[in-house]
Amino acid sequence: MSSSEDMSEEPTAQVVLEASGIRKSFAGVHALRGVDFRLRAGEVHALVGENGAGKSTLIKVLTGVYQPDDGELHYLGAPVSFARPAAAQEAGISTVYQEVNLVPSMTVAHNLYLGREPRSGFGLVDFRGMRRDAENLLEDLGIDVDPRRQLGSLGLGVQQMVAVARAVSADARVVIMDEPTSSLEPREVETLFELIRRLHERDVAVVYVSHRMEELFQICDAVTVLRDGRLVHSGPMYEMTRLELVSTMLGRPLSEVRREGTTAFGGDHETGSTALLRATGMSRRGVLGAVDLSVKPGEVLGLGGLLGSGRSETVKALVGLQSLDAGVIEVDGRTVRRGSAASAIRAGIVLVPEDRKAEGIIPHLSVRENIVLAALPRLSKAGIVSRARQDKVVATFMERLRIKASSPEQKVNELSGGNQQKVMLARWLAMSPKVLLLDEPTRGIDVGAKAEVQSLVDDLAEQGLGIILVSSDLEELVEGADRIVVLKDGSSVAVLTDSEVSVDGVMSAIAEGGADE
Amino acid sequence: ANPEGGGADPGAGSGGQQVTRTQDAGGPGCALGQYGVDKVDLTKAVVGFSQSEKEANPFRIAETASITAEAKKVGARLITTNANSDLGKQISDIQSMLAQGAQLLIVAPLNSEGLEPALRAAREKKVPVITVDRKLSSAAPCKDYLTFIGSDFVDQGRRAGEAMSKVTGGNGKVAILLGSSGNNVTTDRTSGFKDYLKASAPGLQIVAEQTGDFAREKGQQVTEQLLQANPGITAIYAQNDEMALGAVTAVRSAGKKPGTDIKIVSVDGTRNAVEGIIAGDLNAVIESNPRFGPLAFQTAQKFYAGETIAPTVIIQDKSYDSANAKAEVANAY
Amino acid sequence: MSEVTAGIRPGSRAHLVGLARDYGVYVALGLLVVVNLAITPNFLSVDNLRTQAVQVVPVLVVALGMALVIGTKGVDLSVGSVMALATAMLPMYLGYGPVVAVVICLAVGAAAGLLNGSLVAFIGVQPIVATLALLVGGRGLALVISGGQLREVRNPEIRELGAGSAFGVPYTVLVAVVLVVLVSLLVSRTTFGRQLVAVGGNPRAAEFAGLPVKRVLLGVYVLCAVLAAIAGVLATARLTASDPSRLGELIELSAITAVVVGGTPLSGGRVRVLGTVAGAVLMQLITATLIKNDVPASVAQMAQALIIVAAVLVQRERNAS
Amino acid sequence: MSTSQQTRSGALAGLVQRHGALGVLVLLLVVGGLAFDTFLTAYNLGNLAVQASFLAVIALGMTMVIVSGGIDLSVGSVYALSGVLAAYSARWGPIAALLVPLAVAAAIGLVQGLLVGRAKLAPFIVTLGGLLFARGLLQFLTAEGSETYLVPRESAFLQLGQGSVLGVGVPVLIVVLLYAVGGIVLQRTRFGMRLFAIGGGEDAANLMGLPVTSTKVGVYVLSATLAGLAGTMNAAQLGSGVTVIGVGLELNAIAAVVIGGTLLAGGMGSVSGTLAGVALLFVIQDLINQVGGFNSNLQAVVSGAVLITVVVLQTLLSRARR
Ligand SMILES: Nc1ncnc2c1ncn2[C@@H]1O[C@H](COP(=O)(O)OP(=O)(O)OP(=O)(O)O)[C@@H](O)[C@H]1O
Ligand SMILES: Nc1ncnc2c1ncn2[C@@H]1O[C@H](COP(=O)(O)OP(=O)(O)OP(=O)(O)O)[C@@H](O)[C@H]1O
Ligand SMILES: [Mg+2]
Ligand SMILES: [Mg+2]
Repeated sequence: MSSSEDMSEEPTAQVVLEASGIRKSFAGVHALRGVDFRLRAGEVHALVGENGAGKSTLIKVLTGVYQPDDGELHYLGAPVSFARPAAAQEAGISTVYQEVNLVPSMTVAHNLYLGREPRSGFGLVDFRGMRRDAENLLEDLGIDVDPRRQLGSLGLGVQQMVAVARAVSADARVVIMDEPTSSLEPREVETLFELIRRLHERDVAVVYVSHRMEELFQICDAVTVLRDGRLVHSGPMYEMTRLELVSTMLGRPLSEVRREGTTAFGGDHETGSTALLRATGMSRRGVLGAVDLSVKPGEVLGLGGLLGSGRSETVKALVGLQSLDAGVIEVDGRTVRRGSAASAIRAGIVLVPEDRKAEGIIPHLSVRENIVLAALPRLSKAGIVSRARQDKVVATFMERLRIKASSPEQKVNELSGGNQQKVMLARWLAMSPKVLLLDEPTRGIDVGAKAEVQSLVDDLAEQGLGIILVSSDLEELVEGADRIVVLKDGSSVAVLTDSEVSVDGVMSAIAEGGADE
Repeated sequence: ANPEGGGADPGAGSGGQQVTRTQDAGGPGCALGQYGVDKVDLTKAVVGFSQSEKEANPFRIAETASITAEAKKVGARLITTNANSDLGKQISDIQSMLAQGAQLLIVAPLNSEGLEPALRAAREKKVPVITVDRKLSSAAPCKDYLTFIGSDFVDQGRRAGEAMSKVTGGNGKVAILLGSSGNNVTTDRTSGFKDYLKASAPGLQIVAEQTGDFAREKGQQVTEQLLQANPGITAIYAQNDEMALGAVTAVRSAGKKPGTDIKIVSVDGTRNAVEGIIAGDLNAVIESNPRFGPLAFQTAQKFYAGETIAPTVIIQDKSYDSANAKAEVANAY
Repeated sequence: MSEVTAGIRPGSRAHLVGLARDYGVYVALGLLVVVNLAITPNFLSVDNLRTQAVQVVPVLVVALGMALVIGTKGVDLSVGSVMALATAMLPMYLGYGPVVAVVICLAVGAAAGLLNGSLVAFIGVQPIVATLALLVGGRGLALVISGGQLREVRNPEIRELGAGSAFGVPYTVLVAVVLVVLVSLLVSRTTFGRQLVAVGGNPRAAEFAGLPVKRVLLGVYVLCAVLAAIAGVLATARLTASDPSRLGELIELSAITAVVVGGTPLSGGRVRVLGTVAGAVLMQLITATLIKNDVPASVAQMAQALIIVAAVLVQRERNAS
Repeated sequence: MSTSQQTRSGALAGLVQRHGALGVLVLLLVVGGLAFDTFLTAYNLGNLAVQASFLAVIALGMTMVIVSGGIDLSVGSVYALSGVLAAYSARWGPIAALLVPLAVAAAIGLVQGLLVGRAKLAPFIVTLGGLLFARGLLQFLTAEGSETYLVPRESAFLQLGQGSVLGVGVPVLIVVLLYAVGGIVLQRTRFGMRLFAIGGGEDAANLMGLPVTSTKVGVYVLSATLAGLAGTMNAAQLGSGVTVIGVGLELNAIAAVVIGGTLLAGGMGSVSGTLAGVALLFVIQDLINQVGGFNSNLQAVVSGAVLITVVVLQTLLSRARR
């Protein structure tokens, strides 16, 4: 539903959800400073803004997770105040929160129907019915996963699709999605859009948050832009160009944000001649078949593949966080002990993991402590940590990566997603690594920050680091990588070089590569 | 009883044998026919002994050792269990011994109530039960059990009161270090003591009653607190020797002389306490004799021989004070 | 020990709530002192203060170790048994001199900690059960070793450690103060301390950050057990007897309570050492108040329960809403 | 990478894990039966079952609490308190003897549940407070533990603990019934699903719109009520309200639950495992008795060692599953 036609102008359409003058602050941080938001039936409404602009906070206020400090909420014309998320859900607002918020220890089917399990006689949960429903639902949505699988055993992308499936399967009047596509492949994104179109046809209102600009223009009818907790623009989508949107978001003049291409990656890099990192025959039963790859100094190697193709498993294996049955990993010709994170780090291989919440941040520690965490032994003498050296490192990286925090002592879980991601990057750059593995490094970060991260990756490669980049954003992958290894079902099936490094190249490699099942 | 102490080899005192004070506290005796059990030859019998608390203090150690030694002497095969202060476990212990074919049970009850299920099981199997050291209060002798052999704890408390009155001259402020709450030994030793004071030593005023849990450290800590809050305390009645020994240390660290500035009377008669009397730290100790083996087996033998057994057999407990401590210390356990 | 939160107006409600949360235990402590000044005879005497200080030492030292374990999201139920087990060695080795004997006690403590730590770190047994096994077995072993008997300690150095003092401060209290300082430095200034907190905060992320998670866990349980052994030696010195059947009974609950009342959350990721000290002192003062005023055991227990819950209620984390 | 194959082997390992305690139990029964001819008799097992029934009832509630990610340390004290209340109330007839303790226990559970669910205090501390409070109250009601109330000899209430139907003790029948219902509640009702969800991720459960607070309150009420029921049954069996029981019982219950394969961190567990765990504890105890010759101190060492072995086995099994 790009800007237009089938979406005849409908200022007349009923306003389902309206927020006015919403304020919300956390200990010292003003996340929302008087925001108005109006959602009409049947529209797909983009909510955009930089990291930390207040999008998620607004969503949480709308759905009863937080109580606003000030402001009013109207739902279907009547003033409301949701005391708990359950209340909003009962009223017909269903939400996919940022970062997967499901129960990892339960099965996919359970997660889909928690709280509204189908029941047979005597009020007992009807498992057979539930599984059947789940199978139908998943198939209907084109999600290929066994509903009996434990959710936590699945990759983040699949989990995200399950969360979406849960939200849209509820019979809701409003569906809110906070960055549902941050871990999704083009194929899944397309599935999701198809879903949104169906919702639109049912006159359901959708709030859609994403940092991927092209998605917004593809699917949204209206847009609300937040900046620093304030409303800076609200209107139909077609009135804006991409550049205008970015400039409104960032609050910088058009001339400044004009850029070439869609990503901030430069051209190819000068690469060394001998491999910095070489991995051969990495395999683990049921997870990885046979993965071979190598990175030269100054090279950005892309890992391509579909959801669950084993990219995350591969990079985890490289840093010893995933044990292997076989395979050799060498850095500068020296073999790294398999399955040992310590020896991988010693050899200079580091990983910025995909699941920031579960694998990245230590939530209750400060930004400073999160940054220096891995480097602690280097910053101490005889086990005593030097505060001065810590502060120096922290100051350097907070500036270099433009980390936005009230102070280095702010708790990291109070930062917006994008800034948390930068903290992760800072943690590993402080280790001066040789090989940097980035699993979805721009997941959930805003255009500005994305560009910063991308150019940072470029810089690092220029400085001679070997980089492995995993990204489900195909464009990012293709523009960022000098070479791409394509994985399928846990095995490397193709290596794309030079001109083969293109969206089509990756697509066709995935389609052709390997023995089909 | 929950006394404990250290050093001495339990049961070593040659003169520590239990002596019967009274047989029968009224009521008829019990004979083989009345109780309705079969005659057993003790020298070939399987005898079960259910101990109530861990063998982690002199009283329990001496008690178990005495019964084990006597069983060996008589020639009976003894199976032992320990309830570890858990009433439920004591019931299953007893049932387990019945399952293993015990023909006579000697039981040191953990509590004066609550053994009914075990006693019922014994009755159904026609196995006589001799209870020792703690008396069952509502169970009926010659029906639920054969007889009770042990001390009279109320009387121990009364005698402690008597001793206290003697060493203080009948005047002063007394602090009581109670045993564990809910334990009927605690209750009895308290009521006997208080009754005596009310009746015969009105000059002794009880100013504090705090639990020391029958433990030395707790006795020490509680005494320290009490002495500071009530500098006027002149005497301490500890319901077992361990708490008394803890109190001695506490009195000393308060800058007073135990045994002189503050009189201390306790119950049990462990070696350490009697030595404390010799050293002048304690003033009197009322004995609670744990050596039940010989008397228990004698009673069983008499019972099987057709004699009538009295429902309660109260043993004669000694008492120690400065006059006899030196001479009697060898009898302490 | 409080984390200063930037940007809150002093005097505002949020500010006061924040203060109560951070300093709740000190507020409770202050209140209790005031109550005692009013109702307890001779409360404000040097002797009394010394008594309270001396009595709190074992629980405090154990609580220091417990705070570390709780910081890693664990718990150690075996501390009381470790105290008993370690000090059961004391009378046996005093013949080689007090230093050797004490070192052996601490070594036994460390061995117990290694057992706990290995079960938790390498096998992945849940801390509460791993340490429950030693709680059950450890005291039994101590009793087996000592023949079930309390043993008098007559060694003059050990007795002096328990009863003597320097500049009017008892040695045991001095030892505790030194340990408090050391543990607080350990937590705030050393790599180990910071890694410990990170492991408690998010073990998976700590592993991904390349921290030696297993070694940290192992170290924490060893430290906790060694501190328990030290507490055992101090308590034994003061009692002038090694009492394996009763020493440290139920101390795990007092220690956990002190830690939690002192503001360290059981969910891990944070350790408040001074709060723990205050928590232990608070518990000690509650006991002292109840004993000194001759409150019966039944009422004392109920009062204790209410005070504990109230103290924790004051300093609970504010809800998200 | 056939997922279905992975699932199948995962399910198998899961089966072994969940029934690990059962496996060890069967093993011990067989070995014990071969070694001692007085062990595997209906008489012995029947008695053991009755004695185990009280812990079993308590452990059922504990399982639910632990599945929800909490813990309940107060059960031992509530058990003892309820026993005393039951014995006291028996003078007013069997109904009173049953209802008074259950009501008091439920009230204690309600307060604990509100403190945990509403005020968001740590369950460990709240229920530790409950442990102290209930024990204090018990002592208060019994003149510092010196008074033991007796159930009138002819009271029908005694049947609850002493009766038997077709040779099976009433307590055992109650346990069978409760576990059947408990299994259904945990595995087949929305309440059970919520417990798993809260234990597996409380924030997520909240965001998914589950009634987290009321579920938590409910589970603590349930646990306390079951502890109360166990105490009541025990009073009926003993014929009196013994004041010294239940000390440390919470740890036995936790041990049984964990041995039964329930994850202390919450989110995973089963009542059948717990039942096997309870049985295992009692069988081990009886086998130690049958072997004989251990003094009480050595017994503790053996129990500790057995506990370590069982738990390590259990953990390794559950790890193999991942
Ligand atoms: N619980 C919290 N405590 C303190 N500060 C918070 C909390 N949650 C959010 N904030 C702050 O509020 C601001 C808005 O955060 P929010 O998560 O709403 O941003 P966002 O627009 O969703 O960003 P992103 O695109 O990165 O997800 C940020 O400055 C953040 O640091
Ligand atoms: N659709 C699916 N069905 C079943 N299992 C899946 C699916 N997708 C992923 N998995 C499982 O998820 C695990 C993680 O896969 P991995 O994260 O390595 O893949 P990925 O290519 O990085 O994909 P993602 O983008 O989801 O992270 C693997 O064990 C895989 O078996
Ligand atoms: Mg957000
Ligand atoms: Mg991935």
